[in-house]
Amino acid sequence: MDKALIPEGVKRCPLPVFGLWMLVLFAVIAWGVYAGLTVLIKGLHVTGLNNYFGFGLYICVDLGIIALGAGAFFSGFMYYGLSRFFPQLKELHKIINLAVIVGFCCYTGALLVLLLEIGQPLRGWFGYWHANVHSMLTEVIFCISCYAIVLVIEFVPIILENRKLDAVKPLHIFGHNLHEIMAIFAMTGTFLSFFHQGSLGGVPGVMFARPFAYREGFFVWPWTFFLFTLSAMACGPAFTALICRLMEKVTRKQLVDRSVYELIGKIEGVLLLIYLILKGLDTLYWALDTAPGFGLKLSDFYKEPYGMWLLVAELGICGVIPVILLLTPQARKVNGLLFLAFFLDCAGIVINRFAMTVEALAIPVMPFDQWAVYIPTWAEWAPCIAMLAYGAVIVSLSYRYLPIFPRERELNP
Amino acid sequence: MGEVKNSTSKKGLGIVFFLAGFVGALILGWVVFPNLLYSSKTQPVTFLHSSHEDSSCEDCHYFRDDGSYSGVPGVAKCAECHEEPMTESEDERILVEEYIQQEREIPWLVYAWQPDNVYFSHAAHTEEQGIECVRCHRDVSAEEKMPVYKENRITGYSKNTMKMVECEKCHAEKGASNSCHICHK
Amino acid sequence: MSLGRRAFLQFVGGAIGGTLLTPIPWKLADDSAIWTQNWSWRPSPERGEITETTGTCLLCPGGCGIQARLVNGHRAIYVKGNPDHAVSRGGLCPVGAAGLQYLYAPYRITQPLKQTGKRGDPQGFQPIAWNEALKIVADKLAAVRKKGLPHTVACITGQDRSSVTDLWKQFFAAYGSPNLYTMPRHSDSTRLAVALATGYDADLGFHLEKATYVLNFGAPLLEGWAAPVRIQQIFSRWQTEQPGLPKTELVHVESRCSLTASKADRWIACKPGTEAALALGIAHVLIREKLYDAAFVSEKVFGFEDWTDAAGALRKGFKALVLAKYSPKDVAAVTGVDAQVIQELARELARQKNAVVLWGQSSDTPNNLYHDLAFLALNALIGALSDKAMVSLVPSQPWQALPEPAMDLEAFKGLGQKPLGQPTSVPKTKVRPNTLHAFLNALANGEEYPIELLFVHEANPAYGLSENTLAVQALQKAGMVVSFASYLDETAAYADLILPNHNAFERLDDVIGLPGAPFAFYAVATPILKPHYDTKSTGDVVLGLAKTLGGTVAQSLPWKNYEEVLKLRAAKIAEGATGLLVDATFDPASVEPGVSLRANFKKAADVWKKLTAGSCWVEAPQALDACTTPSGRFELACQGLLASVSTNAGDELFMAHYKPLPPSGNAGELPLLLTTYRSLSLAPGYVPNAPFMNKLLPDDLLLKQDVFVEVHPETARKLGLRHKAKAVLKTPLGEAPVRVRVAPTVPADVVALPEGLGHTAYDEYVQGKGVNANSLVEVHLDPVTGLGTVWATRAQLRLA
Amino acid sequence: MVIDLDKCTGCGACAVACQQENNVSFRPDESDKLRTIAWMTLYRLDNGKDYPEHREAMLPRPCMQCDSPHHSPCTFVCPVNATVRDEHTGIVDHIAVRCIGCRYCMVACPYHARSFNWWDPKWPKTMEAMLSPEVSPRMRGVVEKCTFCHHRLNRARDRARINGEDPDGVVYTPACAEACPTGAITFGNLRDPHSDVARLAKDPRAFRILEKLHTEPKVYYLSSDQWIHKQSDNDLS
Repeated sequence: MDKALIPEGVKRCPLPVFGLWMLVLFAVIAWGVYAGLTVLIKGLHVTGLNNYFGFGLYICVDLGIIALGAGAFFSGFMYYGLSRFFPQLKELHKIINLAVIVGFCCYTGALLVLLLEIGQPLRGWFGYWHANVHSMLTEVIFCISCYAIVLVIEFVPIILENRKLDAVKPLHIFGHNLHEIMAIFAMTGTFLSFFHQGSLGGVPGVMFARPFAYREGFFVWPWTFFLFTLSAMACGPAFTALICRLMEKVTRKQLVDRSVYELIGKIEGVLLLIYLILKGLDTLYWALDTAPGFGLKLSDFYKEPYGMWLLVAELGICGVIPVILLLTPQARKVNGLLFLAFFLDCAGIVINRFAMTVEALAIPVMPFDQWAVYIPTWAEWAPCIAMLAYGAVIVSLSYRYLPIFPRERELNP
Repeated sequence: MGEVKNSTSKKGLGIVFFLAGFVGALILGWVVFPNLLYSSKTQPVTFLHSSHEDSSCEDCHYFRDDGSYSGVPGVAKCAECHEEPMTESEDERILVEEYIQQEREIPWLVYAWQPDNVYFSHAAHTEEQGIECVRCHRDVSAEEKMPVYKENRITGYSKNTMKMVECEKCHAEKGASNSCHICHK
Repeated sequence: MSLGRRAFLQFVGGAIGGTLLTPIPWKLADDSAIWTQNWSWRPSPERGEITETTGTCLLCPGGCGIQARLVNGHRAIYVKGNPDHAVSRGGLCPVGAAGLQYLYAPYRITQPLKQTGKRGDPQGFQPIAWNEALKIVADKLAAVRKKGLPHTVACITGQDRSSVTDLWKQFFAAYGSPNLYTMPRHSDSTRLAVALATGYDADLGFHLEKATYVLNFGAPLLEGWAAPVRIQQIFSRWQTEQPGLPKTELVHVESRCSLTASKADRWIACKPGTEAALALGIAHVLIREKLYDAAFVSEKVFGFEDWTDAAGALRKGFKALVLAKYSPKDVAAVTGVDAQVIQELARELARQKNAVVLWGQSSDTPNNLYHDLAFLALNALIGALSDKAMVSLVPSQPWQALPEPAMDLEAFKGLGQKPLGQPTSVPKTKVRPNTLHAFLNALANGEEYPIELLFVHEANPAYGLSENTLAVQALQKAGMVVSFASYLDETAAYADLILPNHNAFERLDDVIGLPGAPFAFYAVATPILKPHYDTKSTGDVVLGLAKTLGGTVAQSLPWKNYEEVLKLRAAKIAEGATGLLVDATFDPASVEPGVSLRANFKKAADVWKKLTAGSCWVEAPQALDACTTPSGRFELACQGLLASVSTNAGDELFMAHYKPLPPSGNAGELPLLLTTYRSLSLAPGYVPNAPFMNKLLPDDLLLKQDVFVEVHPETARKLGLRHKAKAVLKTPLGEAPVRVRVAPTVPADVVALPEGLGHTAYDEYVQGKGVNANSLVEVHLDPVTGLGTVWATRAQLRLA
Repeated sequence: MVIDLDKCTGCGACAVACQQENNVSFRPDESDKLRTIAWMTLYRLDNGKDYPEHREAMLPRPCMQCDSPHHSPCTFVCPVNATVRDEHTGIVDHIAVRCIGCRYCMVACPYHARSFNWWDPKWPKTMEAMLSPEVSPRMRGVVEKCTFCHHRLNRARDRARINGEDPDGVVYTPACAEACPTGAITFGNLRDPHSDVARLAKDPRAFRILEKLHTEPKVYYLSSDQWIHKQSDNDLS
């Protein structure tokens, strides 16, 4: 049965080994589910959240993972949209399936974790029914759920390519038709994703009474709206590439042409550079104009453990360095440097999301108030780690049973 | 290739199965579900407004000086007339012996019961303001027996509890404020 | 099989489609959300008619008028100040505002209890019927009296301003025991000082409403001193600019940066416990620079100049002693206050027309007699006791309401016994020294005579008495302990029998006199609602016991119930026909000493009606003329002390002087001084902190179960202690775990510990939080009065 | 609302009265100040100087009912309209039964005026008797905050209706102002130029907390101490 499901002409590890791997992942997921149930049944006091840190690891991980999952929309955008104008982008075809799957994992996982984060999950649907159009969170709720649906739709044809399912005629036709119109969904997804990545940035940016997070902006959107979108574009494909590389390492096979990595490297390098310049300008404007307007100077925002190192790490180590590496053709040629750059790129964006949520809240706005420190508990770590395990399950299953890498057969004769 | 031959009949059968599921669900949802959702309860004592026509509405349902509304009267009010049974009725015996004499309040099931978080100002919804009692409450004048009290098993609400949309709608129509704290506490 | 599966899928598809067209998913989503809005485990408060009743708060001696809101007349949901009340005018302190949490406390005693196990075992209490319980007590009382040992019955009451205390007095006189004590108060020592200086038995009243300058030696005005709400309102008045009136200036002398110090117009930081020396230093400057009220001193004061005692010996007067010993330079060395500041303060004090001097560490710690005399002397020098009457004498019992007790031979014999443990040297004045510490000491050590039966009424000495371990030891030594506690507190735990009193909000009671107020005061506290447990008013219980005992005891307490006693008071007020029944329009500034107020009432029934409706009776204090001292004047040199100090005593021993009692322990091993402080958000008295109040405590005062001591940064550095570090605080009495709040609120080498924490009884909302300050501070018995005083304790603080 | 810090003695009667009036829940251990539920919080300020120049003061902080144009910081962000400012009264209300517990409003509020119900509120059985029916107890997983006792406003309006008066002209006092023994808290209609609060808000001693954020708090403070003024807002000097 297992054999029959595996795509034709490729080699997969023996079922027992795969089974064991799944078992490990399911154990992690079970741990996360246990933690999740604990949170749902006992309440949020089992987490490290408090009245000062209303947002914590859950939100941080959600923001991070959604930024990293942006590979789906942005690769789709480049492949389905921009490749008309830039034919070299057709190359992305080789990794687009993985990008969709990673995106699917990230978004569905984030939604699950988000369910834990709200104090009254059974009222979660109020977000749709009683929506406050002014709230960035409303935009987030609508766009993320719509986009998650889009991702499901994008994922379905990939599933239908499974050998067994493809043999079923109606399904085959259905899948084929879906493929035909995939460009439409990809563009819808792109639109939605542009929007909600931005609204996630809007979440901190609109808090006009929180000097660390608040940014002025354009029309109804603060600058963070655009910065978040841009930063997500600058790290999503890199994350897809990292996952792909990881899979190659695990399977000891080449799954995509190296040229794909280099292409992504180039794109990400440029995007990250643009992002960094804008983010730098934003930071300068914020530090020199916005914050002083609130009576604060830059050093007021950074105090241990949330010290200045965060800014250095975010913009310097994980910003400037990857840009240099990615924009240097020689460095792109070296696997170690290329993937280090991808990794730093992703890490920098995650640090950004951390700073915009957790650190933003640690700063006492009232001068007589105190700095607070947030320490997540196991009940927060477990679901987040389980979410990664869930992603691993989906990716593993997809890899094993679906022909997601069109070039796998040729590259591994 | 025997499968191909069967496909049309299969398709026909398929629709039957589909319809069976569809109709079954409709029946379940529209007929069985509402009956399952509500439990029926009867009042601890039968009270007929029609038998109390010698008293006026305001004898029992009145505004207090602080602007609050008395709502359902307490057993002390009943005791004003029913210190001793006035008739042979079994219900009155229960009223007198089990409640009035023991100074216990009657656990009435209030049909229009609103939850804790609702602040309903009767003072703002009076007949002088053009809102008849029967706009929200049942007409009790000619009632011959008390209606069955239906309680939602999940929410604990009475089936007759007015939902917020109705309040909002009327407020919007009349130009009254729909600010949350007007009706919530 | 394939058909089956496919059919099943089709069926499911249809079902899903159909379900979406029914109310099921939508109604379920909606209803489950509604369910979360009305979770059954979340209490749903009963609705109904909301009414208001008035009453008087009995949680402290402040006598605030309150109003309670009730639902359907039986459930109290809110307590607020009564805006019509003469003294509190709608104000309330946090303890009063949290009062319902005592009324509905889970640690209320709901019925009489009898200890069936070992004394002190909380599990050993078993319910007992009232009549049985009362019979046990009555039998014991009869048996002891029969043995001819009535003086071995003792009582400690925490309610010294209620008619119940008068009933106890009456009962103990008729029964024949001198061992009736109240929980310590500052008035224990000031009343003695006043008696020695003036011959009157009176409390001191301070005319703060009129004052333009208040020099306060350590009295925690804003932390719950005297009648707390009255003081708060006076403070508020001082802070309000009134056109045409000079702003009242508050100068506060204290070692710690308390809230009063912070809020004062000027804070003079002195070394702990040296306030009296500063007062005498100021007196020195006043005398040297002739700034004192010379007319008053020469006409009304004795002992300012040198004097001759009864034996004919020439003795030095106050002037000579103060000039000799308290020069600003000397005082500066003792107190740490600049000599120049001392001079400044003296001149400022003299310049002001309406200046007044206040003092006292807290309302329930007696002071060193000589120090009380020093502050009193300073008030005399600035003329505060003159006709200006910034300080006046308020009779502690404005009228004798109860008839003289009938006493039989047994009663005379018993009452004539020396109170247990009382030193023979105590001054003989109209005021009976309340030597509770000495009593407990003797009882704990089995000295003199045993105590067969000990009543504890509205008091919790096992927690609330300084050196509370003494009380615990004493309780264990008593033959039988009967408690009237409403709550299962630390002391009640040691009782053999508990006859629970109604809670402070449930009982009919009264308030006789307001501490620190410059007028006589009487109010009736009416219950805000019916008692909801099987409890009995202690007043009624005392009357019932007297009746059971029969004979002269029953004759002395002939009233049917406690209400009758209170009505008798109302009748006496009507009979006396002086004083006013007042509401919030009452202006204390209009009261002048010695000028009786014209009564605005006639009939006793009328008085009762008004009193129970929340009116208060007030009357002017007495004038200072015709002191009943040997000299007939205000005595700076107290001749009354001749009997208690030896005849060849030094001249200093007759009058105010600075004489700290040396703390025990080795300064090398215990290099720091421990002082305690209180705050209005910590109930240190008979009731513990209510949960509502716990919310107010900052996390550098109480963190989980750890209390914080305040330490100066320099001391902390020296001891290697960081902010929030865990440490051990050690005094000669024991040691306790604490945490350190490093803050410059105290001088170097001083540790400050809050009072009111460290309860071992009650419930999980109270228990085990912090350390009981009383278990660490040292009591110094004043060698003259025998009263237990507290000022500072040697201590050590080390990293845990 | 105007709070006179010169008069405030930090006794906490306001906070206690508030808890009692509004059925604020409490727990055996209330020392975790980051998780406690408090509508009225007392902050301790000090002048930062050494002994004996050291001074401390207490600052009671209710919800500031921010009047910033269009939206308060919190109402702007609530995804489900659970917290909305009523432009007629100016009160920022929060409806616990609508709240989904996302805590975005808490994050947006710089005054920490909002608390989250981390636990199921639980009262000792005997103390359930003192819960007020005027304010519905909250449940776990929702945010709550000071409402300026708007239920008292509703009651006052009802009383006016019954007595034939104008329900829009009523005045009322919230629990904190009612309880304050020093009369430090004055409450009234800031929009009415003749009201005490409007007059006091113009006092030279008046300031608001964090004015630079343009949240436009409707709670004013009065103090004659410059060091307290200085701590009302962040300052670069």
